[in-house]
Amino acid sequence: MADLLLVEAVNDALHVEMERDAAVMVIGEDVGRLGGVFRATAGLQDRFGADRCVDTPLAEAGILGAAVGLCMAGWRPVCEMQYDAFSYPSLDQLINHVGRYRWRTRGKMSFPLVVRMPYGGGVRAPELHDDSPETYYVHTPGVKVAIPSTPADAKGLLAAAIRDPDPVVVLEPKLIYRTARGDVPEGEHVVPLGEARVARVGSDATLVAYGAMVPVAERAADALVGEASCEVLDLRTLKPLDESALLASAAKTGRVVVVQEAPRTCGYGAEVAAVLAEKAIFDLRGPVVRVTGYDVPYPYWQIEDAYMPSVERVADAVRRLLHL
Amino acid sequence: MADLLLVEAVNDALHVEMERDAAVMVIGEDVGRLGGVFRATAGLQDRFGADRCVDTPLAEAGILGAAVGLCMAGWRPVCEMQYDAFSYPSLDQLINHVGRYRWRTRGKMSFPLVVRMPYGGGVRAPELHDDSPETYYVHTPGVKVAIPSTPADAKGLLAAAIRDPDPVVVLEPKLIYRTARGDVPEGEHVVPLGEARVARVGSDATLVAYGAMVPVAERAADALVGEASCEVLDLRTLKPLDESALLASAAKTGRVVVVQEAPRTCGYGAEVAAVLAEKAIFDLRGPVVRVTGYDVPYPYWQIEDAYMPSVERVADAVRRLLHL
Amino acid sequence: MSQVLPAEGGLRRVIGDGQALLDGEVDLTPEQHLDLYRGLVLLRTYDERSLVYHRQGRVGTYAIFWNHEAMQAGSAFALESRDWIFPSYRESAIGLLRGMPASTVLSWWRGHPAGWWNPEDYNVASICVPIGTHVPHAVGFAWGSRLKREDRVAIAYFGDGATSEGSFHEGATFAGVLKAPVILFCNNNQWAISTPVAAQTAAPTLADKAIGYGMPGVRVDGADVLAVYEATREAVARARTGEGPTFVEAVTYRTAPHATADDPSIYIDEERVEEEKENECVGRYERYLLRMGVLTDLEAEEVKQEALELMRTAIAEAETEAPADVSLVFEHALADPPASFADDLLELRRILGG
Amino acid sequence: MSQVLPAEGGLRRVIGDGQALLDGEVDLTPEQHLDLYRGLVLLRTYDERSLVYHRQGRVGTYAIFWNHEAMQAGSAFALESRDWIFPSYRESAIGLLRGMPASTVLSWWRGHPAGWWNPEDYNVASICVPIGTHVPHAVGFAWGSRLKREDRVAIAYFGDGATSEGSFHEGATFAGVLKAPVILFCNNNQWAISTPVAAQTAAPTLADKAIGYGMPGVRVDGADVLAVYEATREAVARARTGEGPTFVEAVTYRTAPHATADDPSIYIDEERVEEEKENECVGRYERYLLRMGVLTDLEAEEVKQEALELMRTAIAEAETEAPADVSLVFEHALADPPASFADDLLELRRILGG
Ligand SMILES: Cc1ncc(C[n+]2csc(CCOP(=O)(O)OP(=O)(O)O)c2C)c(N)n1
Ligand SMILES: Cc1ncc(C[n+]2csc(CCOP(=O)(O)OP(=O)(O)O)c2C)c(N)n1
Ligand SMILES: [Mg+2]
Ligand SMILES: [Mg+2]
Repeated sequence: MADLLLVEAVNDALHVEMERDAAVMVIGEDVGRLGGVFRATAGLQDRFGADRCVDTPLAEAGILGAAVGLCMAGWRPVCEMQYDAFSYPSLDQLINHVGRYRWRTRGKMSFPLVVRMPYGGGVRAPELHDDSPETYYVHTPGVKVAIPSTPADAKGLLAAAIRDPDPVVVLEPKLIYRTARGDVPEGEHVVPLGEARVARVGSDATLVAYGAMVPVAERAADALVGEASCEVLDLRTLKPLDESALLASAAKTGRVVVVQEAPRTCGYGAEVAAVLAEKAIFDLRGPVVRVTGYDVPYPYWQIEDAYMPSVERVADAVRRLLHL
Repeated sequence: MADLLLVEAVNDALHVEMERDAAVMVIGEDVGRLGGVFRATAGLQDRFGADRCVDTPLAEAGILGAAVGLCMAGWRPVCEMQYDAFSYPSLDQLINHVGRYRWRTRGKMSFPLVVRMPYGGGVRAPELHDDSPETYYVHTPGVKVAIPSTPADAKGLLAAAIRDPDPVVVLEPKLIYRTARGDVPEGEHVVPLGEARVARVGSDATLVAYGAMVPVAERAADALVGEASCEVLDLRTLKPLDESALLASAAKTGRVVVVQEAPRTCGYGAEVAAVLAEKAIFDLRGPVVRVTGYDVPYPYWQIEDAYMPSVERVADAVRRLLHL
Repeated sequence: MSQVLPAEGGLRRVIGDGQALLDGEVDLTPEQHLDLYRGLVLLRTYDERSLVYHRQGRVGTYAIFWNHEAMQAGSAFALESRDWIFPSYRESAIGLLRGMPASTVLSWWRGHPAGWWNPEDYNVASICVPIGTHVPHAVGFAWGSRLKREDRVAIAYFGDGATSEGSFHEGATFAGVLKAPVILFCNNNQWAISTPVAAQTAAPTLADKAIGYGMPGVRVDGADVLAVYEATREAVARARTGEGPTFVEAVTYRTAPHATADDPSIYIDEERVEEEKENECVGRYERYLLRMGVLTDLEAEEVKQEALELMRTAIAEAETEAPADVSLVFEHALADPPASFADDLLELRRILGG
Repeated sequence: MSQVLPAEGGLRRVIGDGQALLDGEVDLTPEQHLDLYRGLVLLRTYDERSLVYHRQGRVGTYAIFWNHEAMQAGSAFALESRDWIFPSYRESAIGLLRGMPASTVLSWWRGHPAGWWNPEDYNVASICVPIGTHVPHAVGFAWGSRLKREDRVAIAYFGDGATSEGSFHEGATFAGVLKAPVILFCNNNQWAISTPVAAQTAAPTLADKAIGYGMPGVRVDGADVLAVYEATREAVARARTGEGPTFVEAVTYRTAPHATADDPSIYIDEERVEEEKENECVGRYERYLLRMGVLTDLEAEEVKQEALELMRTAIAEAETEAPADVSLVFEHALADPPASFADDLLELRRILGG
């Protein structure tokens, strides 16, 4: 076990996986010489050479499009998008090619690429360094989506993504890159995609969260001690969703609050609520409450805390649910 | 009243609105000389000149990006994306600029642009002419989304979109471009954004649909006559959602089936289900059932009918709901 | 020894007109010429029959490539079979030159899953529908192959309109910087559906774009299969020796509708179309070969009959494909599909069965 | 009469070094020179103070533009006030040259809503953060203005790295075809964060990209404010007379970190940085003006003190802005916000209040 920050765990995963499999390469803006603007790829170019950790031109569609071709040539490219909102130029490649190419070859060719990026708000940054774009990724057929909330999962989910035969988007909560710290298994460590984690056991309400919202949910659960016993479910993988874990917790508590930073409408919380409305309706003792970002452009950073789901908002939602 | 096909109603709206307001212009690939690959813009260049109906280079981000600048110069551009899946290169402009620029000017400048495109499947076309991309648009703050299902609404919603001070995406169901025919008011005709339409009154179950799924829902309601009285709610505007119409119908029937062509996960049906799970949970007598496209690349057209929500699938969902 | 001649507008040319315009030559044996001719005729026959099949309702919407055959066959002839081809819809049948059954391509246009192939079987990538988006694929493939020290060149085909797309630009930028062994082959048929190339770009020529990517740009008469071959051969040689990418602009004029659904009479110059038809690429090469004594009328007729026969068999094969099963809706999207797919299929079968 | 001289690497130059390298001249009155100098000093002072404020925790992350001032002030000086400026984050303070209060820009970097302005007040568009995506905005604006027969030119500023983005390409393509009265002004500081321009593109120069868009490309010494002015003036003249867009490549070298969070020591050539600092643009112009007798040391000192005073007032103003109210989260996104926003705000206030 090593005691690592979340971003260090990402870096560790890349080292271990590149060591393990010579077909893994890292490409992106400033990932090489600089080691990434968050240092997530630091040391890789020195260790594995400039052919396996490549500084690309400033062109996100080019990065992801080239990655498709790299897969066809036998590589397993891990693409870094420098920030959430700068991944949008690559959505076209993602939707029209990355998610469809295996299908197009009738399953004969694999596209084992990974797109990873720091995402999310709360970091006091200029505009467009704060987005939570998971909906765009989750809605797209043919790609999987994972979001870690702990250093161990950041390593394990990224390793799983790299080993997966299909394209996986890994969103890394930049807000806790350097505040989430914890034990991380050394060497190879894989957290299978599609398995949620019960971060805290409880009986009165389930708080469903992922990424940087997991610590918020946990702190809300703390704040509610004495009032309500909250289960915190860290989804870890948004697609495929661990439906049985979700349904089991909902069946147990009968009350669900979903927390998401992204704008509300058609956010991932809607999918969670829809699954519950479809498959757990008779278990629910009250509404499924969404605590989310709002349907507005991510705000000026001096007031960003009012936009982000807070411990208070989550706790308030639980209290409302309990008193219905 | 004129008896028009849906695509003719689109064309009519463009004529009327360009006549009414000299600031309205149409830009896009092949919209001018040819009048669009579906003839939606036929006659506009002859009538209003090549400066107001412009054939652009083949570059969707360029089209939408230029439209942002055109707004700043005082124009109200209506951008055609030639097909659904070819709008993805413009998502970056949409998410990072179109939806945020008014906010960036602190409300001082308006971006009254429209993005319209034929969308959806069932038309026996080669790959990528079949997508239902509404989630990508609906999830994006700062833009509204409308989808007509009748010729009158195709005209009225497009007119409303053109007059709206904010950016509006209008998705036109190409499957029924030339099969939906009906009375369309002549001259100016506006259907306000944000108002759903009860396409059929019923009491046992509500079928929520939009676009080409409205006739499917209607036919399912027909098929169920004698078994169940189905209300069909045509949302018309997905954002803003007419929540009161949705909640009123759900309160009345207690059973809701949402129909959407798009892939299921994080589709618009999830949003509808989430709103119900949050605000109508005590009205619901059973699960909210989603009848949707699947989480796969849109299939080979010889089997596309198996992918598209069918009358049978919708009717089956209602029967299951009734017998719970 | 090859002799490539300058042509009007600075286009490279080899084939003359049998009169004032002299013939050049390229370094091909008579057998190679016949091979190339066979490819050309095969593509022509595929195209002409497809249009008929479309009218008969036997294939769906179809993107006609009549008079684009020289660009496709000439350039592909300069490749080794280990080199990869990245076609657009306009080159849908280019796999035929690699031994792909015509029934496969027909099935693609018929919307039947049998039309989707394994690219590794022919070293031909999937048909790319969204304009220009496969350019970075070809570049990534070429780059990746070079990194693996594999001697494989890639060629991406796209149209004049495609050069306006951001994905073309980003792909070309990558190609230049990475010195990827790739040929960016632009079929400049002077139209993107109804949009003439003059409304597409203000660049003097499309080949002028090449310098912006740090690669050479060459212009060639796209209806001259030998000039196309020769220009591509040079580009392939550069790629193989590590000199990086080349942009080839092959100029022709679209003489057919954009696709079966299109009516170009609204926008096209019909006179120019007629002129171009006169000078279409298959006849031009055929007359060249006849002049050179490499081909006889009889042989030409045989080649055409063979191609026709192949198409007759192909359409029969395509039409006797078993109807696709609905289970295919759920297959191949993911290596390891979620359990929900099986449930969805079960439900679907129940409903369809009932 | 202007006298523009060729410089090393074919860059246009006006200002000499007071020794072997002779001075040229441009057609500006002494008052105009002083105006331009004042702008240059204002930007320099804004930048240097901002870095101090950042270190003091008074502004957030900040993109330093030290030694980019000549590109910004020189080009903006060639515009009329009715012309529109489309800045990137690197030109965050360019509005100062249009009378925008420095407190506004400081507020932007402080993440306070007071930092967001109405573009129509200064004819300066919002700061564009996503690279290259404002190029089509400037083009659309210029095109739209021309369609309205309004004599307004637009200028878009972007970096060397931006030229790799699809949005730059698409915007430039539109500009060329539409003959939009726009100047595409490329600040080639030779770095995109840690990526050198040689890893960005294989084009011999960035200006070589211009021909691909059918527009002239000029290269100018970006640390020579007069050469920048002169090149932009020509471009503006072309734009006004309907000749269309121009690509201006202004070459300099980034001497500061990309932004406050960056540590360039890992990747940059420190010697080259020191060299460039010696020859930085404000001092270069100042020495020129002193040589020409247009400026005295005393006047220069006064100009600098004025700018310092302005910044002192500005930061005080920015810091005394009332804290933003949370209601602003819901404002300005839509002209006609949905009822749910009011509900959300009410709920939020209840929770924050409690
Ligand atoms: C991204 C994208 N936008 C639009 C389309 C629709 N479309 C299909 S073909 C075509 C014109 C292409 O012209 P060109 O690149 O010159 O190729 P050609 O068809 O002439 O071979 C267009 C606009 C598309 N397929 N993809
Ligand atoms: C679309 C997009 N991708 C990535 C980034 C992150 N980023 C910010 S500045 C920068 C480098 C820009 O370099 P250049 O265009 O040369 O401009 P300079 O900063 O040197 O002025 C990058 C990659 C971004 N802002 N937008
Ligand atoms: Mg073309
Ligand atoms: Mg730079």
